[in-house]
Amino acid sequence: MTTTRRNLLKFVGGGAAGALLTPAPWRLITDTALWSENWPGIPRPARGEIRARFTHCTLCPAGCAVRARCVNGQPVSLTGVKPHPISHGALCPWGIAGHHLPYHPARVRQGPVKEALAAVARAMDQRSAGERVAVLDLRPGRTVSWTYRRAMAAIENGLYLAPRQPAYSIDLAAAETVVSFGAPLFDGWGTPGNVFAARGNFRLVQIEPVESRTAALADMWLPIRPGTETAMAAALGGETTIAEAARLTGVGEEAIGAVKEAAENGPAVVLAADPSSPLMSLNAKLRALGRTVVARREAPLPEAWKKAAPVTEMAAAPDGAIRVLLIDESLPGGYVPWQEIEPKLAANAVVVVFTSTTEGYARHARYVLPSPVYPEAAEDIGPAIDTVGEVFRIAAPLLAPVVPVVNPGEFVARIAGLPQSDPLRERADAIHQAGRGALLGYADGKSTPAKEVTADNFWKTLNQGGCWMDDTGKKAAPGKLEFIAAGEPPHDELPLMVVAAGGRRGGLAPPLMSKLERESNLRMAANRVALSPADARSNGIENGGRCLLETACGRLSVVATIDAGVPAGVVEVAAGPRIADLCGASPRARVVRA
Amino acid sequence: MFPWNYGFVWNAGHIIFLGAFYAVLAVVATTVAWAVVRSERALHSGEVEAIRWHSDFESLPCSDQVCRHVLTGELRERQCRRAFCCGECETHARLLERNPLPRVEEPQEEICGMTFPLDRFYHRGHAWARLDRDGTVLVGLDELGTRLLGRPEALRLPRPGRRVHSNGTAFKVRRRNAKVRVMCPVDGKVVETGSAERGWYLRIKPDSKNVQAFQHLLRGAEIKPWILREMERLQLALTAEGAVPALADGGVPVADIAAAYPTADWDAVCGAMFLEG
Amino acid sequence: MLPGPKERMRLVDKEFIARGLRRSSTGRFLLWILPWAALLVFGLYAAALCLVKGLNQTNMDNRFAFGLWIFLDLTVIALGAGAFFTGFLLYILKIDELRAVINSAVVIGLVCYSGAVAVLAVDVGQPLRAWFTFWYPNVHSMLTEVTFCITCYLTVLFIEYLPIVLRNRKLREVPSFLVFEHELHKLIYVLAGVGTFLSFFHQGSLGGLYGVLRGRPFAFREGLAVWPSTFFLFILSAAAVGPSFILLTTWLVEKLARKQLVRPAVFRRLARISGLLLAVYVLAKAVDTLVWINRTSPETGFQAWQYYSWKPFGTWILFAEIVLFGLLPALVMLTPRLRAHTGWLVTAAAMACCGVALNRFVMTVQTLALPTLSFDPFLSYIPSWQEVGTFLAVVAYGVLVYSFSFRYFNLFPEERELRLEAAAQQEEEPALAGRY
Amino acid sequence: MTAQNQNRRAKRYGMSIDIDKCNGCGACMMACAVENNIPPLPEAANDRRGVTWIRVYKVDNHRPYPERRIAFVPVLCQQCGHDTPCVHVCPQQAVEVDPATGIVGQMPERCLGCRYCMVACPYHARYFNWWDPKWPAGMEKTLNPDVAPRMRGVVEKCNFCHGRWHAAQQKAAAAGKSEIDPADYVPACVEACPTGALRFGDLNDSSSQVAQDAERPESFRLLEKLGTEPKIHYRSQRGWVREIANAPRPEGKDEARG
Amino acid sequence: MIGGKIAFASGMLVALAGGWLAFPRILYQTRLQPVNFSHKVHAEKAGTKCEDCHSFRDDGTYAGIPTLDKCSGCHAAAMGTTVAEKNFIDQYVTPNREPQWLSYAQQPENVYFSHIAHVKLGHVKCEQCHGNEGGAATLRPYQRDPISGYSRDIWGRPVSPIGLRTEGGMRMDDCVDCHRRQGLEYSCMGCHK
Repeated sequence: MTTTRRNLLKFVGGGAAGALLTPAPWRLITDTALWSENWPGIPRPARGEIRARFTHCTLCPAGCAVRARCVNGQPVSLTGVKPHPISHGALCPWGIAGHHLPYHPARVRQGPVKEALAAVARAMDQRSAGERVAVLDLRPGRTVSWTYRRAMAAIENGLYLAPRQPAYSIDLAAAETVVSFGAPLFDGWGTPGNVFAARGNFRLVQIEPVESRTAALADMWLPIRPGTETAMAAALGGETTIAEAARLTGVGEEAIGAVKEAAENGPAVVLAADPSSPLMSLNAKLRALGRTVVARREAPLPEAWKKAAPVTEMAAAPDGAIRVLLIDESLPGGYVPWQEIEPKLAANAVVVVFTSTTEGYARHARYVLPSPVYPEAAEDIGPAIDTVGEVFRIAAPLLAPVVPVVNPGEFVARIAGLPQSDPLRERADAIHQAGRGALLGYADGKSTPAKEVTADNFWKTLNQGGCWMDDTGKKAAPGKLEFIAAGEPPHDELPLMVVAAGGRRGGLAPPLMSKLERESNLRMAANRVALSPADARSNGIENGGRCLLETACGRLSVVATIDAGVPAGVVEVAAGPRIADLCGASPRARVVRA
Repeated sequence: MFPWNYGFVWNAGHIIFLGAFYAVLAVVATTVAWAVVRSERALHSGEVEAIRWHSDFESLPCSDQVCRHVLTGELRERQCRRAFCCGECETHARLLERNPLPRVEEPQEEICGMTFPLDRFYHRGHAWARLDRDGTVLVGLDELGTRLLGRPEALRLPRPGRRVHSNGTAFKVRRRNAKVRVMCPVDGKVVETGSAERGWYLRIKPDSKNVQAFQHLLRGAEIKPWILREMERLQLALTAEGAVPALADGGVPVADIAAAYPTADWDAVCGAMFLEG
Repeated sequence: MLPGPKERMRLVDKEFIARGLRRSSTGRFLLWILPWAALLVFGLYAAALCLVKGLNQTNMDNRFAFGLWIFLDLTVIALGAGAFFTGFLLYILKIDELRAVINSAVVIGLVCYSGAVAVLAVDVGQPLRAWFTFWYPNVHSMLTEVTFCITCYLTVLFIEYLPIVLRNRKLREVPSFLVFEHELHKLIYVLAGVGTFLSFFHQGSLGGLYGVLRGRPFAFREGLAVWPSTFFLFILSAAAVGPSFILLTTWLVEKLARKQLVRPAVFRRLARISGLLLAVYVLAKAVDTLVWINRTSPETGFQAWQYYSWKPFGTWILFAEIVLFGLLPALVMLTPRLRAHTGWLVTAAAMACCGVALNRFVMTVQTLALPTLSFDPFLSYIPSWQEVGTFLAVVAYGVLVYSFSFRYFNLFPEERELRLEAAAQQEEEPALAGRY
Repeated sequence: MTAQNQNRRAKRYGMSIDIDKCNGCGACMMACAVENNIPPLPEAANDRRGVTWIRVYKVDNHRPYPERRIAFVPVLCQQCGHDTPCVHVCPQQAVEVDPATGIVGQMPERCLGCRYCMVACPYHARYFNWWDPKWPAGMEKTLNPDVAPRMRGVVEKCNFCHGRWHAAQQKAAAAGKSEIDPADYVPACVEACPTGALRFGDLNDSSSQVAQDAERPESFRLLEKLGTEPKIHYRSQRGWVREIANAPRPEGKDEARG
Repeated sequence: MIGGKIAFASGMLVALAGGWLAFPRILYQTRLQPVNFSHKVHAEKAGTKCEDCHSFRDDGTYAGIPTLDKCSGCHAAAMGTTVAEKNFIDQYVTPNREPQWLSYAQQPENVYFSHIAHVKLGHVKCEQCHGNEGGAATLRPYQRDPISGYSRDIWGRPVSPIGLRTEGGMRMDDCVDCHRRQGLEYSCMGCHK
């Protein structure tokens, strides 16, 4: 018994000793080590032919030209198009990771298309007289916007709603002094490349309470008392004395004096965070109209499109009249707070939203239909606020939609019974016929007069990366600038002034934004607010602590950040639909511990 | 680690570092290997018994390692360093010639009611050896030993023909929880086995009959002081092993001591008395 | 009649316990083992989590790249230094008294080192590649030195542990074991020598680990040749607390087992050695600190006082490390009158151990907590339960190994003799021998 | 240095960063993540567990509002040129300074994740993969084939977009040249910076823009006194910004963002 | 005693046999190529050179194994009479399905290997690394180490010489040997990505 057991042990021992003299154990050790190089969980990048393709970014009205590095046609990285006269090869963080958007885990992936169509049709013929069918276009000035307007014209009682679009554009290159009332000049205003290209020529005076990215790089930052911009403007416009302004705004007299002087002599421009703010009227006093503030020009249109519904602002729409509301949220744009929309809806209104995100109107609409996202959508981008000339550029799709999507334009055209057509192509042909301007191809970087290319090549180039531009026409002063007086009902019981941090857009943010928002705290995440140490202390809020942001319209659970750069009496929030819904109407709030 | 591995360069750093490393490995390996080789050799040259005795002896309390000449009072204090192999001990030889053992008239010693015949040699592990006329050696258990083990519950004797070694195991006895190896006084070959009844356990054909072979055993006048000391040790052991001391008056130990001390850890007691580690 | 399973277990258990050693009953022993076993299982689960799911289970991060584990590894290895140092004193310097604790010291060393290595295996992100360090060593890295020395020394410790195991009453009945043990024990001094050599180096390189960090001026030190001063300080401190820790553990075991295991003289001897070395260490450490404050640190553009202006790591930490847990115990252990009292000895030993632990804490944790860039924040770090659990596994493992060794192997050779002596005294005033 | 290496002049790639131009938009961080296949991290990640080879810090002059001024400082691996802290601590030669380019390279497949190099780095420019690299479903299609994704449990860091260096080498080879055209090798962050705050080039080539930037009086390097010879040269006209080059001043503790 | 020795020896013997003879065979899993393609035929009959099919793109990147359209250029209809060709046309050309070739030379993800640099700058012949693949009448089976996941051609010293060509080769060792011979030893990052 024991001998056999002992012998067994000896056998095993011998086996072990022998095994060590063979390659087996050593090979297995190295193999397992190598296995750790490609064990499950490490994706393999696809290999294949690498080619450059071109398109335009639709994530904001800037529409920067984009050069996409594609492997087997799949974009793997995006950069700007270096020698581009408008975007100058610059891209913003959102644009750089734009090609990730189609795969965003939070993307709207399917929707009740048939039901929506049926419901809309039903509502349309059931509606009583006076009830409206409306399209809300968050990004007016596109070709598809004209489709909407035509559709609304075709439908009786059709209504084309859009956030106000400035009738002017800003010629930064012509300005030597830029007086900005909190306009995020270096953080999402206009076309980044264009702004930085012009940066060398102008002096920037940034007037805003928080030291934003723009203020940090401004030649002069006037940390103004929140809510006293009008007083400052009055002083700069010579309506009140500088002393008065200094008293109200808390900015030193000599500073204001210096700004005033600079603004008066030398081509200057005044910018406001909200392009339709009355502050813009200061430009007239500074004789900027026609020099730095010029009439906005749109690319030519097909004659057939002239029969189009007028642009109505939400405020102007009749209350309780809208029976069918189709919202195009496919591209992030000027978000209209829901509490401005709600009163306009009829009792049993059908609200359909075309979107990719669940953050915006999807929270309110009855039908949420998935829309294509950049770079899936074939779109064109209207001129940005700092684009002086006429321009027409197409965001050619870089890949087929990865989820079944509904094209909002086609949907609207269909319910309006517009004839099947390709509006982009029609527009392109119209522009080509106009025979003005030049066509810039990105692949070769050559610019050729439009009239020298055939209509087909014109269209081809636009789709393969190119844009049509015409800045030959002389700069005209914009028509009468009309502004909405900032109706701010005083909520005195709410101590804090809400200031939106620049940069952040609506719509889906690329997953990689986590690098900037969570992994480095460089930018404010959507669920964060920034408070001054004083306010934080008085409300017993500690850094990174949960708290509630309360306004007249409701409350939202957020994470507090204590930032010595925020003045007392101000809460800095990351702009976004939720915040807009919360603070859109009344920019005063309170922050309390959760 | 090896010159053919990536990143290896013949520079001082590598040579010194890895040199030291391999040196250490070499030393450790050779040490172990050397130990293995030596133990193999020992195993085959049948030194196991000797080694066991030595390592047992080392682990004995110093009080049990005391020299035989301290027992007789010739020396005041001396600890044995030779594992009781007096044959090799020059001190022993010197002392013997200086004052040889006094003759004792009686044929036997009567100590604490135990008789120790003087016609024989006593191993300090309580085995005796008697040289017979036919040149064989009888090996038995002395009376103290007998009384310690009382009536053995098991007895394992080597088969005739087996070799036994002095200080090696002569035979094994189990009593209560005590497993005792009774040590053999002499080297030799077992020719016949006895039993408790016959008063002896082994008849051994010794390798040699000359004095050297019996040098390490106690005899004659040494017996009395030795046994007296053994009684003290016994007493100590009993106390230590948690028995109520009954021999404080130096009275006669009962025939079966084990039975007399049911509480005692008998294994430990016997271990002490039969010089096991 | 056949004994029941319980009874049989008791008998087997008894058979393995050395003759004449008093050990608690099988039941009591099991009772003692059980909680520790449970802790071990829990800890192993935590470690498994870290291995399978990755180190995201811990609370370490890019700024606190080393956490609880490295701190405790360094501490444990410093305390385990008793093994090599006692061996060195006994076999090389022939201080024979220490034979009474050498076995225990070896077991403690083995436990500490194997435990530390086990934790390190969990601590690396790619354990499967751990052997790269041997295959492609960067001989200039202190970590390479540590890895090589610790693995070698661990092997040595296993070999030194072997005789202790083979000396077990039951095992030595196998002739080959008996003989091998005997022969190996004859050569043990060679191993002791090698062990000493190795230990000197890895204790040192553990110090070097931080001393060489030019990028961390708080830890960076100048030194001799390739070795920063921390190299030598670590050796010294480890050698100093090693004996203290042996003293401490031995005392603890005596209390737990409620029996005397070594003579008081051994305690005092250990204390004297420990105190002496500790005194030297404190001196060296003080000098080193002064040089660092006045030269090394300023040369790298860092004013030393800055380090201590981040709460809670004020200058008190320096005081605690050098005076409270350094000088004080050293003095206690060097004063014969205090040394006479076991209470004082144990307290001093404990303080010395705390001192070395604090030193390792400062070296590892404070170094990482302090900012290096002017726009860095001062960081704190709380280990996750998985980290704590993993380390508790090592503690439990240590206790278990030691408990079994103590029960079945003769860790304190003098134990039996001491009992006999105690019995001898009872002869005078006969009383029932204390039974336990 | 081998024969081949001698006739191709050794480069010393470096970067110059104009802090006065940086508006902290984060385009460099995004471009870096896209280029180098760095995944977005799980919810559990915070600003101390993310992988951001180049990380833009928001620094300020520690003054109360409204005197407070901020600046944005992009910090990437400083590519130390003299006893590089991370190189000589790595136990198994997973970190090296490429003699041909001066770039400090990290070999993910050699790294065992001991993180000693991270402890050694004073710039916190090294990052550990605490999680398996995980992309939202489908997004792995957008990975860059020139860069191998790293596995969990290894350290990684900026290597000046080494994939692009390889590509440039290949392009040069296709043209039959062994020297790459400087225009072909520009790291993603530099290419992406919309303000032109980042410049990249060979510091050994005195005619290069970066070499000249490095010579400017307002130019400085982080923790220069450590003597590790970083190859990232910052510059700013603002005095308080240049202060960030020095060791931290405890009295300047403030509630930093996040 | 003796029994023990025998037991020990036999245990050792078993392990040795297993480790040296069985292990190298079971270590690799063998798969067959989808099509029994003959380089030889194409080289001789069609008189094609390697680079005719294994071509470079304009940007210098290496196209690797040609795609189906390259084949169907000639093989739209059967050119020969072989069964292999018929199968190929039926299974792939007609349904226009890309054959899933198994690439012997597929390097690990972390390797950046530039063919053109070796061919154009280094003047390395295809055979030098790929062996006489071009002259082979059939495609040898593709052997893969299931643990490491790498092709037998590109990783690991030969466990035993059986069935593995020793000259040239595409293992890292081969790369390094050649680079050392050329005095071209750069850093790790020179070849790894």
